Amino acid sequence: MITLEHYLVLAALLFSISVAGIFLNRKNVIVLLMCIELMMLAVNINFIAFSFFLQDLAGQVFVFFILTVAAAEAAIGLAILVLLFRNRGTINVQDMDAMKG
Amino acid sequence: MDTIYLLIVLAPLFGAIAAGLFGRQIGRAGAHTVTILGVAVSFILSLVVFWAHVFGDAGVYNETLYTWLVSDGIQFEVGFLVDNLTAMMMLVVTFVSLMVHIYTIGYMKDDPGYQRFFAYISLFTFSMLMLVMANNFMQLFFGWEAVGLVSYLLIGFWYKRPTATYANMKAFIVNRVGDFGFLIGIAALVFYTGSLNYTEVFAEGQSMSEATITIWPGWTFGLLDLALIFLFIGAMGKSAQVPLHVWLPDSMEGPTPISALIHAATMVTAGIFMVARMSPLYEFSVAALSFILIIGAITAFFMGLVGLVQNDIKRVVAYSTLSQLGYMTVALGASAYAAGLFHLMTHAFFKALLFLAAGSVIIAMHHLQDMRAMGGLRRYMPITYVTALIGSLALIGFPFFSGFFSKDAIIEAVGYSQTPGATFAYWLVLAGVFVTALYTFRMFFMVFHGEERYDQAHKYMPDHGDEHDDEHGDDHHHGPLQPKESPWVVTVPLILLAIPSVVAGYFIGPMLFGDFFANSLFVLPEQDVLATKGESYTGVLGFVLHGLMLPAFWLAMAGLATAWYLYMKRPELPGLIAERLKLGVRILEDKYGFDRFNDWFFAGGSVRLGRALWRYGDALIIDGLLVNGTARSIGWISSRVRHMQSGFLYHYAFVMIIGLLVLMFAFVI
Amino acid sequence: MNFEIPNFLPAVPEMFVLGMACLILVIDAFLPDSRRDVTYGLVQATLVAAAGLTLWLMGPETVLTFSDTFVKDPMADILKLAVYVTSFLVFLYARPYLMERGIHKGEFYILGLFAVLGMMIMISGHNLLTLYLGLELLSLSSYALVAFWRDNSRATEAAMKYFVLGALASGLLLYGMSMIYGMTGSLDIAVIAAELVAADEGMNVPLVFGLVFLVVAIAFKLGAVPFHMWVPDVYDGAPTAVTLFIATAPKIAAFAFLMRLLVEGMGPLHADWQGMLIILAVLSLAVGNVIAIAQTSIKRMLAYSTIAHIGFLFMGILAGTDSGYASAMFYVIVYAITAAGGFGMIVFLSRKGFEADQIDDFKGLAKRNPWFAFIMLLLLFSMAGVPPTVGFYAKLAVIQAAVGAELVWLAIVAVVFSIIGAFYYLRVVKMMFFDDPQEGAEEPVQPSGALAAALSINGLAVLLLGIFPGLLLSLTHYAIIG
Amino acid sequence: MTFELVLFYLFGAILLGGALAMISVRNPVHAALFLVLCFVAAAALWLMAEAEFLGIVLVLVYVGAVMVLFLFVVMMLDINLAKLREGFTEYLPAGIVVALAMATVLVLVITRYITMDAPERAGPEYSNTEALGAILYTEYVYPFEIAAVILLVAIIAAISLTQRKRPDNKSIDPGKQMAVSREGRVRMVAMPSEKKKAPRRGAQGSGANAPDSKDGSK
Repeated sequence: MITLEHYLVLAALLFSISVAGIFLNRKNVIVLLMCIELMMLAVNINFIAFSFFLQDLAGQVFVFFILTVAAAEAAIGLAILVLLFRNRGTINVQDMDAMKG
Repeated sequence: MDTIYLLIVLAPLFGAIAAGLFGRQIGRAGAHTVTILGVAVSFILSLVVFWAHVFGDAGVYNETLYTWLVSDGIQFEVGFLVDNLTAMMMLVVTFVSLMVHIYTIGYMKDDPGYQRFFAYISLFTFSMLMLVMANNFMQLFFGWEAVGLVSYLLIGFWYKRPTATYANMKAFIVNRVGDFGFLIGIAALVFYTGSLNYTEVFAEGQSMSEATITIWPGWTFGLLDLALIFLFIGAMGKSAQVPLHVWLPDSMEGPTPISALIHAATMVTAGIFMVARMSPLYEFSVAALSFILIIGAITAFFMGLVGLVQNDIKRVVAYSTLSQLGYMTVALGASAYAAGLFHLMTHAFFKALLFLAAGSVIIAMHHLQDMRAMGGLRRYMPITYVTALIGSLALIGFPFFSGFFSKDAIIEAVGYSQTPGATFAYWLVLAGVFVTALYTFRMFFMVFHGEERYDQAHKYMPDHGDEHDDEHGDDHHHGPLQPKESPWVVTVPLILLAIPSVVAGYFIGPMLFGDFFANSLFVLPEQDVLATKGESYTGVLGFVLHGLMLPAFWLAMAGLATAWYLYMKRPELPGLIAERLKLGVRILEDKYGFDRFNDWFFAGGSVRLGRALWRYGDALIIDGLLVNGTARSIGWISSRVRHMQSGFLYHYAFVMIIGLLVLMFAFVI
Repeated sequence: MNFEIPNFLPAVPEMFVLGMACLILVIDAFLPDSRRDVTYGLVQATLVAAAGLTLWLMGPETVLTFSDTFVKDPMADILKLAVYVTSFLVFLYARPYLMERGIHKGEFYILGLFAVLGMMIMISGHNLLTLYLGLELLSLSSYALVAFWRDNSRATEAAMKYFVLGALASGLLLYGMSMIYGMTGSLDIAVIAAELVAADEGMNVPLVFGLVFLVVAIAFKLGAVPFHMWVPDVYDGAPTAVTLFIATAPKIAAFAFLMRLLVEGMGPLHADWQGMLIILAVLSLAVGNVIAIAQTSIKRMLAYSTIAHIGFLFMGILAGTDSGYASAMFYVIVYAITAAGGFGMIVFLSRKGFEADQIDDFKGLAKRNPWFAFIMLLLLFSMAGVPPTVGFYAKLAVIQAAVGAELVWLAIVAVVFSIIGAFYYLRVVKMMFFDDPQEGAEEPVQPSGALAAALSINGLAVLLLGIFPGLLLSLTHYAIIG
Repeated sequence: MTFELVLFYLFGAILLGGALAMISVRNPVHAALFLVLCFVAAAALWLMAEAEFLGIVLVLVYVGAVMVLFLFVVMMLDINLAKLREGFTEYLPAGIVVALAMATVLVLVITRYITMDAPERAGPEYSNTEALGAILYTEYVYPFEIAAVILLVAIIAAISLTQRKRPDNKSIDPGKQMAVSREGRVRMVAMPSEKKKAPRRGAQGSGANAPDSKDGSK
């Protein structure tokens, strides 16, 4: 029998992995964007699990919109990435330190 | 009416802002046009208000327009209280101010700070109006301080002169002493009544007189006595009463129009006005009244004496102002508030006139102020001469001139007064009349009559004439001076001021013995000396005829005659007398040593104390450890901590996650 | 299936702004570069008309519509008006800056207008979903705006940082929302609040667990320590015109977001989020004020000052009383107006090739143009909280709120740090009035056009609101308490 | 252990494994592919939770469009792969500690405090898509419109940020070519008629001075 905990723990682990990915990755901005996608996925699993166990469709609707927003976010993120590459010739995260202090 | 009152106050403020902030854009002509227009609007409306209140049936206006903030139940408000007293003050202030504005066009025409000057005097008018129209202590204090601020700016107007900056520092510091007392006084009243509003505070007058306050075990004072004496200390600062008078003569360092506007006609009267406004409180405190009476009497007589030995034309007028302020104060102390205010009004006119006439003379003498280099100006400056004569006669209290009525009323009122110290005051003010006449005509004769002494002019040129060299060119100072009558912008105000200097006295009937001040002043029946006097009042003519029999008139005549004898008939005599009375003259020239004492004790003492505190307290502990210490350590921390902001995205994300974890550990687990 | 056509009336301003944004988008596509002012004019006209609509619809009652996902109440009205005003100022200030740098493009205004729409949605959100979508609409527009100067490498870097951290924050927000949803079974703010009241002890932990995520996301949006790291870099790197935008109106929207989520939704958990906000407030006050001292760039300095201001804002909210919320609302509106003026002044002084974003660039401003030095002085005084500027009242009000909540120690901490903070504001004042201009920058500043007039009005407004704080105070009071 | 649970563990393991692989592989193309794997596994899990529509959407829209976009960008940008992996292990311990701490807290709260009874499974006549559609356009019409606006903003932003005129672009604006007038091209210069030698040079160069056909960008 799959319980709510199963889903939530799975989502929590996924969430932790994506967080770790964000600050482990020091080189490639694209992977950062992917980590964010992963995080959204974790949240979505949460919502779907709750939705199922509450027998309430609102959670699924929320996921629907998260997917929409995540797609839009990816588009903008990639656009900025392209700009970054054009301006700098690199997408190395460690090179992004023109502003500090 | 709200709109009119607001307009009266705001029109000069608008002028001040326009001339002050946009002086360069609107130019000289623009600056004086806009400020004069502002003050003229104010004046005309004041006239309307005066008419409505005095002749019309406009009742007392007492409204709060705006609540600024409420703290601990005490309302801080802006509001106007307009009754006959206010209406009169508004009229006097705006009229004299308007005259001075016009006069300034001529007097300051070569000054580089032209626009600044107009901005200041308009700002001053605004402040003074705020002061007189206040219906609460906060606004009164605002006006009080604003007036002080402007006067400080104006005394130091020629800020390149060391004497001017010294004078303005002095005015500032002395006024601070007074203001400190003033603030304590207000605080005491608020402490008891919990309100800043006049009406509410006045309503407590009777009950407050029974309250006491223990400052030290065993030292118990009447709360009201204490509060009122402190308030009066504020008035002493503003209205230049001994011993806080020292700033006023020095303030003559400012341009002459200022001396006329501020240090003769309006600002110095703020103290007198304030005490009169507070009459519902002062009436219940005999101690405060007595204190006022004695201080006033001392000022009236002893400051007049100093005027005898001054050679600077403006300083003579300045000391006469001190002395006349003393008279007003004496009237207040004798519960003859109306007489004090009446003298305030007449004095405003003739003293402004005298100052402006002095200014006119100074213009003619190319900014030379020493009377020893003048003489015989009568021939060159007929208008100035006549108007100055009118002013002088009014000042000494010559019959039918305004000063006669007001001064006589005061002297008689003091005679009737039962306030402790009244007898002492009576003799002093009486003697003061002789002194007044003597120094006034000493000045008058030295300036306008006698031989022409312009060839000695260079001897008396002030040291600080330097910047004028630049402005006028050198040619004036070589060869004998050729005085000539001043331009119309100077003489017209003189003439306009001369008229009320004569006729203002005829209002004595309604103002002193009628019900003019019925709605603004409060006098206990048993202390109402003017009512006693009023019983025998039959009219202006009767008053004059009665006055001719009194000693005051004869003393004035004697003073005039002495002046004529000493300075016209036997000009060598004064020198001889001075030889004989060396010590007396020394004392007078030293102005009783107030300045010296202040310099040594307060200034020097505080400098010494300050230096010690600075060296050990400030430099070592506060600066070294506290201020610079903390500043340095914060700066150090800052320069360290900012490296936390490394610029690296993963560090930022890391910090966020750590923050999240910390919150989670703190609140969830 | 019973579905009623919703009441569209309360959402008329939103629909109008959306319609106009689409219309302007189309019009702009057909305009030549030289006619970009048409776009500008249309956008400003839209803001004015939207303000008119909001005023027309204004009323004291709370109206819910769109199946309770949308709310219109006095707070929404007032905050929307504040957003229109600040956005209007921002576009006004931004135009000359963009023109001088050859980036006067329609996208700036259109994205800006969409961001305004996002803020309006946030302000009127009454459902976790609408709040989230409004936030994302605002955020996505902001990311694009920051990157919008395409050839500027600093701006691109700032955009990337902003984007990644912002996405992380919205991930956290969503995780929190999913927890709240799971525990209460609803996305509706009012239902959540009701469920929280009814919830038994056992549910408390997972609720607070979700709450932490929400607080973190809100703190990120507002820029509270330790979720502030993006603020200085983004403010610094973005073109000043964009900094101007993201530093002002979005804070008002974020305040509304906070009010809807924490106060209206999670109100019953006040005791828990109060503790979190206290930590964030103290950290923000400390870090913001202290690091600002070491800055040499005025944009960074203002960024840290923003962080410190957020600390003050939190103080009003965490008090948990209506007057506390009103004071926080007062604070945020005052902050937006003052910050608009402050960044506007940087725009005003900058020229093509010269950004005027160093503190040294303000040296001797009084000699170059005394009037604008005075205006800047007013703005800085307001930020520092010097009476009689309005900033003083704002600080006073939130400190009073904290004292009212018996957090005297917090009030003292706030005062101490605001004194430390006054130092760096006054340093700029000192430089403006007592230092000589930098070499090569001695020429007087010539005021020009609408920008100069608007800046003057903005600066004087800070003073006038300080002398007459009653109007704004009563408005915020009306918005919160009714 | 039921068959359902086995499936859950299987897909869960694929999901987590894919995620771990994604954050640790060297090549961003591989990372993207691992992410696709994660999505597919997650879609399977969603199907098990009666979210059929979303599961399908995740694969169709997300994997089909968004991930393709990722791959497209990765391949478009010419990135030096060798340099991108340096220093991964250096920060690994810190990363693992934080991730573990995070995971511990999350799992602790979830396992200790959150339980819900499993609901009845819906019968075969239940259509998840229909149910979603019924509320999406009624109850959630307002968020739906906002989502549309968000997509519009994304389009505007993506276009305005990435579309550019290349400085080395040599394309010609036909409109300008068509609008050329004789006056813009030829300048008649009045020259005094010279004596024999001077050849007619006056008209040379005048064509180059006229507004030319070079592109006006930047």
